[in-house]
Amino acid sequence: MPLLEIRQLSKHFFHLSALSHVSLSVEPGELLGLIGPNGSGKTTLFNCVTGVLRPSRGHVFYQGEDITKLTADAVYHRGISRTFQLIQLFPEMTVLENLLMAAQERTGTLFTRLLRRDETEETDRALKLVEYLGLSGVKDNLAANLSYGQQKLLDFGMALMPDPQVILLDEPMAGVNPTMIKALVTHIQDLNARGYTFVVIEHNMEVVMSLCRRIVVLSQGEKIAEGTPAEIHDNADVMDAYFGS
Amino acid sequence: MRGWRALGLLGGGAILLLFPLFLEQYKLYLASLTLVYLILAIGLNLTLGYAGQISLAHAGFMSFGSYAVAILGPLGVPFEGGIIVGTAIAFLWGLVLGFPALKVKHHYLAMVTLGFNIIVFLVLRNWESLTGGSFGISGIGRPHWGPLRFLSDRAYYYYILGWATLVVASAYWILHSRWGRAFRAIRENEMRAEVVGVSLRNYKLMAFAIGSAYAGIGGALFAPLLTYIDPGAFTLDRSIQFLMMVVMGGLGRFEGPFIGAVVVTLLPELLRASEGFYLIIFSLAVILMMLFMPKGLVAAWDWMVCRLTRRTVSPAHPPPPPEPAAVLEPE
Amino acid sequence: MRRQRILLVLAVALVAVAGMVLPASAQNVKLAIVAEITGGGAPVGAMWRDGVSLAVEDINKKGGILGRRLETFLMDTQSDPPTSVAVMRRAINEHPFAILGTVYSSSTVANMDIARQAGVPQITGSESVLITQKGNPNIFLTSFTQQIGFAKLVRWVAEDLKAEKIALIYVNNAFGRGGREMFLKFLKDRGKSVVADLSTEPQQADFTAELTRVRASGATHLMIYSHEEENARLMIQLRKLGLAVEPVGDNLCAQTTIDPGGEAMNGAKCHVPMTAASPVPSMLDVGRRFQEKYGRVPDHNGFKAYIGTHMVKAAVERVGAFDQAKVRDCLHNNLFTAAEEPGLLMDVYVDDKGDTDRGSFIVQVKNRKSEVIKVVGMLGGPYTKRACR
Amino acid sequence: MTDVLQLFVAGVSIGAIYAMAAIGFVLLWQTSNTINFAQGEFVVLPAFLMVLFWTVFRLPFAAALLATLVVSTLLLGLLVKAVLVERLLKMGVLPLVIATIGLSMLIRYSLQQFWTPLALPFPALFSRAPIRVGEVIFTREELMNVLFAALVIGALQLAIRRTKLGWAMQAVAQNRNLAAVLGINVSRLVGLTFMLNAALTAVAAILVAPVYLVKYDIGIGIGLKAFYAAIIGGFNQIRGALLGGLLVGLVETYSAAYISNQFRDAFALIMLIGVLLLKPEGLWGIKEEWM
Repeated sequence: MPLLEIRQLSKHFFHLSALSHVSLSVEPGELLGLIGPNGSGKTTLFNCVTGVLRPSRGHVFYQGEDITKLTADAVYHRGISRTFQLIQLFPEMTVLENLLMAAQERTGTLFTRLLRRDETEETDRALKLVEYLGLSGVKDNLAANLSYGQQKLLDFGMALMPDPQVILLDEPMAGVNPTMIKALVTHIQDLNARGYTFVVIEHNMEVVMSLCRRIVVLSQGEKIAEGTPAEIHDNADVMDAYFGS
Repeated sequence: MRGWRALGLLGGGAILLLFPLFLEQYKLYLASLTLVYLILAIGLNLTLGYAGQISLAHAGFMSFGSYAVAILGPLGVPFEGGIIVGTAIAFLWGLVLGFPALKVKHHYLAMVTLGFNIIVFLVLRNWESLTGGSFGISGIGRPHWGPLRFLSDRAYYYYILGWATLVVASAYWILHSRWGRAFRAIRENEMRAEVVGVSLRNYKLMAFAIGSAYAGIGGALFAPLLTYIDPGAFTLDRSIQFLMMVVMGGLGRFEGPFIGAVVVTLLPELLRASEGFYLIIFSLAVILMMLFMPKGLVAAWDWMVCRLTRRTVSPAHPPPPPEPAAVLEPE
Repeated sequence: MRRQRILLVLAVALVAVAGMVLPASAQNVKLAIVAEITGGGAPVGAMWRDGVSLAVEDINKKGGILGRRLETFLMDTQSDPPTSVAVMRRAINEHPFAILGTVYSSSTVANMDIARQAGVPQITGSESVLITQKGNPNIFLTSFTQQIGFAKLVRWVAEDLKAEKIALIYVNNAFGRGGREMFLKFLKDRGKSVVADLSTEPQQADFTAELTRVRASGATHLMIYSHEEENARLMIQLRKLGLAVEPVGDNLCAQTTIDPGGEAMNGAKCHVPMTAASPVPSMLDVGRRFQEKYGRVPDHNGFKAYIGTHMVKAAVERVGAFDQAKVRDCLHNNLFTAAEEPGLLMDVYVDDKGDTDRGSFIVQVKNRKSEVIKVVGMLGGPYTKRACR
Repeated sequence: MTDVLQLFVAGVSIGAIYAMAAIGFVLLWQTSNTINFAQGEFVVLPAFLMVLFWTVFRLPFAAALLATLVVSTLLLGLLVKAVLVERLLKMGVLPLVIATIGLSMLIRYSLQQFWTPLALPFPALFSRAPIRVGEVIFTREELMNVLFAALVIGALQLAIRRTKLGWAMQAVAQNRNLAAVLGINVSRLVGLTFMLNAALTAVAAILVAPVYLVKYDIGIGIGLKAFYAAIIGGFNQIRGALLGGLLVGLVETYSAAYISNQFRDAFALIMLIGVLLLKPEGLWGIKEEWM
């Protein structure tokens, strides 16, 4: 059984169709790439999966459960976390607080969250993550005061913090310098080896081709190709979609 | 810093406890009124400042507390019983009103709460058998514990001070829990908060209901301070007054309501010479403040603290996050 | 007469001596004006303030009270009851001899206990029954409560107009509601009731719903009791719909209703406690001077303030000393006449609750002006003067 | 039956006034996401200006109207936009809400303090001679109010649908950033709608004044009712203002006549809350989707 399965998903804004009848599945432990030109519906797909947007038609299944109509927080509780193309942080919280925030809802109930004050375990984990991502030096800075690259890393860290099963990365490398890209790629491969499942939207072809074993291509809201990096590389439709005919 | 804070707390506490002994009646009343407004402002700050939900029904919630003590007192219910009933009603109505808050966006929420306040006013006015209608209820009694009576203005000041301390402490306790962090997360980035598992429904309902409950407590203490209430005391105008108070103080800051409550009660005193121009000056001040100090007077407070302790605080206006495309890490 | 003159000379001499001994400020008697200067009550508060100021000026011109000049200070309640309590305490700190205000009854009910505790006599412009019902011996009305006002109004409607089918439209707040209770009560005392009993909102713009119900009730007379602009709007719409009812009221014939109401107001009849168009010469004179000085025709609140200030004067003079307890006592169950103190404008009787009884007027609006068509005597009486020394 | 029709006339004519004031809400919301809590005072100030030019300075009607239009467009349109909105727009909804509340108090209490706390008469523009149709009575004044509101709203709705300016407004309403990318000068457009709003409220003022009379505090009531109307009808469509205004007027009038006088103000509110919960885009609005 696939871990995450998307069936015939469509999304319209007014009369514009952002996604139409997209189907794909993600196997446990996979590292799937999602590519396509600008405006091809990749981010919309993420938004529909994570409950940020409600799809117009179609279904999303997670471990066999239909999660199409769940709100974003319920999707998170199932074990799916994500990052954002346009960085979404809590700007007036510190790096550490951002990370703690990303994990605090994972356990307990509403009322234990008010009553239980101890946070050593979570803080330990956050500190480890901070170190892992190389953010130790800025851990008490406000998120708003970080550099763009640091913000990207923090966003990534927030996705890891709750120890999810599936992580959806939306252009994690965009605007990041090459050294950091290398570090990120290593992080992702490392985590994937430890059993985390990834779906990565990425424009940097080089990175995608080396990182993923399977790639799905969207264009104008439709899935136009799916296969190994080599297959995608040789697919005429994909080249068409990217460079026009 | 910790030492400074403890010293400040001790000093503040000592002042609040001791200075009424030397105050004349008028200033004592102003101090009591400030404390009541403080409780109300803390409630609204929780709802609006921390959880980002605009409420124009605060005076309506306040009325539940006021009428509870005014109606139950003569029936022999102890004063604290009245406070609890009023607060519970405010809390429950806060929950009820919180539900539309989930479905509608900020400005619509302003309308829903505004409508609620007007309806509460109409019910208070028209339900004469319970509330005394437009004539209100007078001779509202003050609390007593056995032989200990809080009848005099000074004694009642201490009674209010007790409740205010309780409210401040409980608000501090809530805001320094995971709840407080979730409230801030919702305010700063609602969508992101939801994606990290924050149940908007639960937290928004709680922020609304707890904020309303504080209004209930404030209302319950307000009624015996005046000894007379009528529906006119709980109109939209008063809700707007609280809104101004919280915004002037500084939204989403713990110090905010303290500053707001003090300023709104003392400003008329400072501007007394202006006679008819008071409201004109006040409204001008509000506009100017939005233009030049949108974070509220707490920004000035931060500046003072910064000067006094010679310590850098986070700037009141964090620089905007850099534009994604333009910024690359230096190599 | 001769004795008075001697007394006067003596008093002046005394004051002159005192003036040399005492610092100048100690001579002056302070009066606190606590009123609605800002906020919704501003029109009312402004009238009240100016009425007191004019009275103080007149009194000082004639040598003050017992030779001491008056001075006033102003406290703004912002039309807000909690603030009125605060400023009342502030006023007491200045040790005034008496307090003049407040006019809003929700404020007066909240703040009158403070003046009582301080023992400073309070003259209020409020007319609500709530104020006299509390048994507060320190509060005095300058005009009669709705209780006395409506007793006189209903007597006129029933006896002079011989109205049988009366409809009532009132504004649904403490003011309108208080009037309604009294109106219904006194009608009931005469074995009558209204054929329609309709509430309206403050600031209501359209009254068609109420007026169609009045029409359906078959009423011949319509009692209108709301605030000035609402009265005016109501009258305009009443004329438009061509309702065949005779409009009667109280503040319906105030100049502040007639001005915005225009032609539609013609024909309205009212029972009013005081009016700038009164046949009493001193009242006309005060009205004229008020208008010269402040640029507007005084309404009943202006007159009330003027008279209230003179009530203090009359009582102090009857006591013969600035003794607050005695003055308070003197102002109960006592008759003060305009002959004795012209500033009272009309004879006034203050009862044991601080409520007043006084003559009043029936006026009719003709050509956008109210004209007195009848002078109504006091409700009770005859009353007698009581010495207070 | 006569009463039902008579009440209908009353509800529609007062509703037309609400509708006129509500258009501005819709306009400002569309281009600048501004909720103008001073909208009521935006109607009151021109009414006072009209009194000044017409009955105090004794200008001829047309000149007075023109002067009122010019002054209020400059004051409430340009000045407010340049001083308040320009700066506050970037800071989110709340500061602007508070600032407009402040502005409403400033206008209200300045008029009270510097002009008069009393109600001023305003001459009727159209004849108040009753016109009888059967038993139902109405006046030319009422007829003109309704016609005027319908005409203005219809014209605006058409203009927004058919003109380039209207197209720009719609684009800004739906996505401000995208609109900027498309080369629309958002700031100028916002300024333009503020001026348009000011001009419209000035016209509304002249219709409102003879009915409400001119007093510093009538704006509170007008502003609230217009707000209800805009939300009930649909905040994102001009035509919504007309529907909302008429509905509020009718509900108010009929409920006062047949259900309860004491709660007359509650019924429109209950309708408002119901609409917000069940159809938040308004009865005649279009569903908006963000992102």
